[in-house]
Amino acid sequence: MKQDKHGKNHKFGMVVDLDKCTGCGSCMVACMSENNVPFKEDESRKKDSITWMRVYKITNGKSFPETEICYMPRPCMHCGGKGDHGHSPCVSVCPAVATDYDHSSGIVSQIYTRCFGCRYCMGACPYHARYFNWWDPKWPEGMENYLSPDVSPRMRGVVEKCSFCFHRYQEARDRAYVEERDDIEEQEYQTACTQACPAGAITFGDLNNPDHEVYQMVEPDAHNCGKPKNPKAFRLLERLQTNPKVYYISEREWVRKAGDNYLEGEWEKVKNNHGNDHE
Amino acid sequence: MDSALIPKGAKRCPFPVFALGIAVVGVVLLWGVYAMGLCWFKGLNQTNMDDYYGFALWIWADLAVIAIGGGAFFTGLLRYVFGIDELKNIINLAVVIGFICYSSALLILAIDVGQPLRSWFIFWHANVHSMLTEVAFCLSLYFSVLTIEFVPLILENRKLDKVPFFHNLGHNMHGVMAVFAATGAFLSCFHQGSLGGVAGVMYGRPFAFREGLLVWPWTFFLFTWSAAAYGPCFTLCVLKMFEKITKKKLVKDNVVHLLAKISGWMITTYIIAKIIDTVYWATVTAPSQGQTFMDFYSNNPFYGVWILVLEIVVCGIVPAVILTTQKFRENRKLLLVAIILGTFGVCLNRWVMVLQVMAAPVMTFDTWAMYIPSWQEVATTILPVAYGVILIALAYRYLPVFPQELELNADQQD
Amino acid sequence: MKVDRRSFLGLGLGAAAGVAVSPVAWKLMDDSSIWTQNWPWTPVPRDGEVTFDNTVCSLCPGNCGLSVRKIDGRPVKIEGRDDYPVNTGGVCLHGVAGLQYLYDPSRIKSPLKRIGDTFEQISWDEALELVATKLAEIRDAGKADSIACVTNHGMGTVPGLFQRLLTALGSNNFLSMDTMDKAWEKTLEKMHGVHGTLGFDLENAEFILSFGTGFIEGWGSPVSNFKANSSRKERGAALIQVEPRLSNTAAAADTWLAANPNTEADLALAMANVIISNNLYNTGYYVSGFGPGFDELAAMLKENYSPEAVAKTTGIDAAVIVDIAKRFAKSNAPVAIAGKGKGSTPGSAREFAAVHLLNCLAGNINTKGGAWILSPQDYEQWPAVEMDEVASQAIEKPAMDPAGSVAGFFAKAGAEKTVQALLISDANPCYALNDAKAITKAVQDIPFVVSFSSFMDETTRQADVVLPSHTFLERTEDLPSAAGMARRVTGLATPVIAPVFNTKNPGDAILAIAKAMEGTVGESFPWESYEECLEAVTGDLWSDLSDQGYAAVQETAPATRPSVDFSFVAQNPAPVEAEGTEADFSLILVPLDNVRIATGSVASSPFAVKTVPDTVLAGKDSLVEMNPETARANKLSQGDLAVLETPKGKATVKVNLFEGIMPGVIGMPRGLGHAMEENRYVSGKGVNINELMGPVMDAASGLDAAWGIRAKISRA
Amino acid sequence: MLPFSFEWAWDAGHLLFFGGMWYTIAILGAGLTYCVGKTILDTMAGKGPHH
Amino acid sequence: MSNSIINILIDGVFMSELDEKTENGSVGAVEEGASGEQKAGGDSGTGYGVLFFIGAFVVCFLSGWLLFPNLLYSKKEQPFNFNHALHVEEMGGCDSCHSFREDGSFDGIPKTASCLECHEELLGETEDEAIFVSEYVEKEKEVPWLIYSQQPDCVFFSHAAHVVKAGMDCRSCHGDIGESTTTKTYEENRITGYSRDIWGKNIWGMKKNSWDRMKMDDCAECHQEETGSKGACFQCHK
Repeated sequence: MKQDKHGKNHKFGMVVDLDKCTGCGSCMVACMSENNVPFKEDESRKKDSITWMRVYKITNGKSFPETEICYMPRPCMHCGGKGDHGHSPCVSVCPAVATDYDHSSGIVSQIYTRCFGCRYCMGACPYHARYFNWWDPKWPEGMENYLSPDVSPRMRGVVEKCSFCFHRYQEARDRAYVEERDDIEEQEYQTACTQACPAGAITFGDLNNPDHEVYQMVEPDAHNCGKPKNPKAFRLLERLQTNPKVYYISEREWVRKAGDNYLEGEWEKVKNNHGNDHE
Repeated sequence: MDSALIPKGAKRCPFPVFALGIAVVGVVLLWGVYAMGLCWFKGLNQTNMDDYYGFALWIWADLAVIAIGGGAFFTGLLRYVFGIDELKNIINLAVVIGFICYSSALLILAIDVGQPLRSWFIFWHANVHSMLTEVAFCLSLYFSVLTIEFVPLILENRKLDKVPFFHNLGHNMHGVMAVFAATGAFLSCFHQGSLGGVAGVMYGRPFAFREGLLVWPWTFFLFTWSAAAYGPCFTLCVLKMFEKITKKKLVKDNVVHLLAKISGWMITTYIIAKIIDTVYWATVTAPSQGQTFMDFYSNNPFYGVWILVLEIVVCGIVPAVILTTQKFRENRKLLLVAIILGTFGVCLNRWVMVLQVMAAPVMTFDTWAMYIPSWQEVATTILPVAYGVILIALAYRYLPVFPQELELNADQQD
Repeated sequence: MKVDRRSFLGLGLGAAAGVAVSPVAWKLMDDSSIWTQNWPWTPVPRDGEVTFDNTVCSLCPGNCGLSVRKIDGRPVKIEGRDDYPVNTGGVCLHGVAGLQYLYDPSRIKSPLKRIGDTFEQISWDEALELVATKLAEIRDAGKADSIACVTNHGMGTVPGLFQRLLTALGSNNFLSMDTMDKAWEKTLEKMHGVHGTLGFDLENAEFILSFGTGFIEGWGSPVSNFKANSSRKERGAALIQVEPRLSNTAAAADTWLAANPNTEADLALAMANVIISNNLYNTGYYVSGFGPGFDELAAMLKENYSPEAVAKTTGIDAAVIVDIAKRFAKSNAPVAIAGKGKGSTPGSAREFAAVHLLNCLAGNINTKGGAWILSPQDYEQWPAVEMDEVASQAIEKPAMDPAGSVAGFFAKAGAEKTVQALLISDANPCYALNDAKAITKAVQDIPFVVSFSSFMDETTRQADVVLPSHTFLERTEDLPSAAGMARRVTGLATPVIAPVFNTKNPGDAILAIAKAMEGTVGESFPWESYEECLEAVTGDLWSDLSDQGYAAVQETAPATRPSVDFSFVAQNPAPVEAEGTEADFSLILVPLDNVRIATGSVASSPFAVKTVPDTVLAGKDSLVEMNPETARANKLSQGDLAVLETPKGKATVKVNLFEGIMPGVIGMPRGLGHAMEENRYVSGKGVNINELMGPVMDAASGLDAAWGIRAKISRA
Repeated sequence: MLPFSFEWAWDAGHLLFFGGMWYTIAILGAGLTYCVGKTILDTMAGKGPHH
Repeated sequence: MSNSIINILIDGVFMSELDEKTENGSVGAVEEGASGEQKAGGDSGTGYGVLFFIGAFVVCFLSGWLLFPNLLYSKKEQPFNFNHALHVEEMGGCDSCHSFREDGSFDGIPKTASCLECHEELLGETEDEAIFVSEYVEKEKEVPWLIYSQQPDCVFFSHAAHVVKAGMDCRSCHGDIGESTTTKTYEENRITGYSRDIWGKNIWGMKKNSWDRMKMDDCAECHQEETGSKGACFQCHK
């Protein structure tokens, strides 16, 4: 029996409303507990602290009392790369195909048992979304009882990262299969961070599906590598052509500007027609 | 005491002195082996690397030894393929150095990966689009070429050479060495380049990213060229060290000057290319990604513009001028300055192209990452140096590494 | 036959070749890498059938509904319960990390008895007998009134059982930890003459004027507030934050008024002045509800709180004060809220009254989007307590702290040393109260301390007997909402897992102790088990509680509108000043609440600690926040080690520069510095600010109104 | 690496890359085989070091 | 000089058979003799060498093929015998015991509770039945079956996708297990902890039937055939 690839391709993505995000950290912990992320005695060295979802605090750089802050949750961006061909910065460099781009879902996977720990992908990722298991994961006695079987605990010496809770997609599809449905509903597959966010700042769905909220929020332009048409929406480091699938929305201009590097004077030119410059 | 093994007619220091020297270096070696054991058994938490600085001292050491080991492939290419016969007097040294450098590189890589027992995945499950895959393949293949090139030299040992099989094997291998050398040069061009490509293809890292030709970023060509250019500098450095330690002249000046001259012209062409590359990157590539040249050289305690000046002017233009000018390169002191600067320069280039890439922030709200290696990293980096010293000392003592040695030291023979 | 070198060579080569053409090498190469993929020391979680259990979180007063995902009955993940009225699916990081509390290394695994400086494991029977005997002894000695009890919060049937036990024993000294709820209660007594608490309908408010509340820092019911904040953005409702530091709430607000510390009341009074002098107060309410003192108030405000004068005290422009006051008064649904940070400490009566004055003037009492005066939780139907003569006599004696303040109680206990026994349930006063070291000393001086904690926390470490409780995931308990919520929901926590250790529900422990004490004490507790008690006492609510896991007690604004007595504010009470003199301590230290750090009786989970930024905690060091200007003046720079000194003590901290904090003010995170050795993921990190702060008792309310303390800092 | 390893594909990338690799290995292998073979013949023919 | 210990050592390392000569002669003599000895001793040495080579080759080759697999796997017996054939006869197809849960997941080996309907009391007189009832049913314990087709933790396998969506037969992967009347010995790889059935009975990993092996390549082979792609990594890995 020849199958098509389960209908048309999805392109799962995320929209984070930075004006709603309060920096509470629920997404980080929801992610950690969903994905069996280990913890160690000292997690204050953030450069070796595994947080698939990390909330950055950014400021407008002005002095008291003109200061403003904004929290920016940063999962893996699941970059599609130039032209959305799947050549994300990390996938293209992995020597052993331990990370790959799934064209049917747009998700960048990480296979822990394939990874041999060269860390090239980490160097290639400008978002620092990838984490290395410098230590053996260890849980206090008895605590391993809360580990979920849906995500395998990682061993020492491999790289890990946000998977958009892909296992939830698998589970949703399993349910669809036994109910003999062809595809899943928008609400059936939501990431753990989206589900937990008490502020409702995170929206998750299929960027290829006009019925999905994420699509309506950012209006991704399929002919322009998913560039948002919504002028309040932006992506991190879009100019590098990584083509991320995580979008941010903010009313605040300085926040949108902080999303990318601009030479002097460049922002003034693009800020008002951001997203429309292809027209 | 070990005279039976020492090349006929050559004068070597008394065995106890030699043994003592080896023992001293051996202690350093053991220290490195201990650190290596820690890294293997306890994991990479023994290092000070982190998620920002995933490539650190080791990868630099790796790239650096491969670059300075480039003398082997380049001299081999000149000697066997281009037929510059004088170089036969220094080719053995180049090969031994190359062998040490490449075996060290492989050893360092084996410590550097998080899962050494899975290293073979890079071959079996190769992603052919990854520069690192290319590095791994060419590196291991080229190492086998170096081994092939090294074997005949070993077989020339006075005792081994007595065995007809070994004698004939050495002879026959010499006969087809050009084929091996040519293959080695081909492999070397690719993996030296791929190492450059490793940095250049990271389009998420504006400091490293370079446009290029087909699948190869400009750094690919720059790395190959620089290894060829600077590699001989290191070969000459080692030669000078030998001459200093043994208090003997081992290679004739005309050979040294020839290699120095070739190296000088290579450096000259390389440094012009490097300047063009830097200017293009600073004025076109990086600005297209919204970053200015100074973004990469300020707001951090270490990576200032000085590093670029040091690399290009002090360690690039200066040795180039010295080595291309006959008067200068024939001045012993200036020659020494030039080859040391050259060796340092290529190491510095590798440092910058690996570590500064990791250190420079890309997201606007990110910060420079700084790092100081742990003692385990230092020890495992010194380990190959100690191993190299021992191997090269053994080679010098027991193998006819320098064909001109006897001729040049006729008065000292016993 | 001569075995020579070549034989060996042949042997070796033959072996190598033989092995090479057999599967050994290849299989071993493959298997050894597979071994690294299945290292026996990396756990493999068991798979099985997925089920979901509902329960209610009691880690903070927010009481969110939880949905616990289980695999073959083993809880693996906590999620927010979608159909729960408080949090509708959202959940805070502490709740999500709830399973870590189950297996917390500092959990107490069985009842304990103190032997010198250590604890010995004993059986439940022995432990309960011990407590019952000791309490009976004290009672027999005629000191029933010297038995005290401190619980974390005072609501629901578990605290109810503790209170009942004390009453049956003959003591009035039942206390719950001090929070802003107590301050609101005092405010309501003073301004409306009613007993109750205040809830804020933030989901429907159109103009939220917050005086230093950590509205989204964990104030009140955190998840419900996060949701209100998001819906506020959608419906265009304004949030104005008054605070000397750019907190997350200030950052999320439409306007941040960086008023000088401790001038919130002045600002509120100036705004009240603007409202009154412009006749912008609610005329309907003026007619129906404005009681005594209004004219005196107007005159007093006019004299003392002109926008210009207050501009000087607060540092806020007079024009801004006027503008905000007018917008507040003109809004359809304005609401002013107080209670600094998470509201886990009370504040000064003056400040709460001044803020509530704005609500009264706007006439938003018991209106949609306003402030709701809620009567005390009264669904519990307890039978009368049986009291023998001893109890009846002892109960006549006044409580040790008439204001009902825990801080006041411990101050007195420490000074007079009359308390004979202390029962502590789910509270951690030795950590959480100001001047924690003095509190610890006071607890040490009490001859018999019984802790009902689940964890070996700072207070439990001082206990003589420990009767360990189930954690919230293992126990049944009714949990009434509180903490500034307008809607009232009572949730029912139900066990999602069988007890991991040899622990008991504190309700059952109380029943057992009471039963062991014969006579009227035992008779006052006629139930066989806590669950039976719960079902009986919750009465009408039980069917909703047991069917849907919660009961909605109040969903719309109360119909009545109590009248306002302005005389307390009109007297212009004096502000509560920070301890210390400016001459000795030029700076002001304020505690910073952060939703990622648990501050109350429960310590943070390892996951929560992991989310704490390195600008708050670095290794074992707390970082204090200061303006670069303050740092320059004190010759400090980013990351410096510094000694922070207050009248109460010294601590070594690190410096974090932040433009968003007012010069002259030092901010220090609250919730760090736990001493719970068994849990090295949480303990020993940072400094407990409560050891640097002292209580400042507010004469007007009898509560601890400390909001900060004078301090100085220098390079270490 | 070999056509029956999981990632193998008959595409230009694999053919070029592994083509180059196997070609190189073949050259090295052939060279070594030649050397060893000739050496065996030489040794059997009695060639050796001359003094 | 010529008698020095060091030289003997060196000779020992490099060419041991020269030892005897060294003792009696000068270095020069040794060198002279060495080449002669080389030729003379060459034949017999090579002869023994070849003999040893062949011997070692045969021994290692055979042990690699025959002994090694036995050493590599430890053998474990199931708690008691299970008769699949009998149950299929009584109950019907595989899915009467191995079924899907409502959420689409596959429940694998049935829990003891689901056997109670028939096995509440002893059913038949076999020893295995007695063990089952007395040890597990009465004690309400689960039987610790060793699962032949157990994939490691890193593998996600969707029975729903294969059985429901693709309509595959259980046999394609599990073979004739339904016709078995006894449980075979479970063999566990001592290094990896895998069941031998994953790699396949054949130590080279060769297979005749689609169910002989359950390695990633087997999944890929079928996926390639059926869907035109080996699939994304995440499809089967977690």
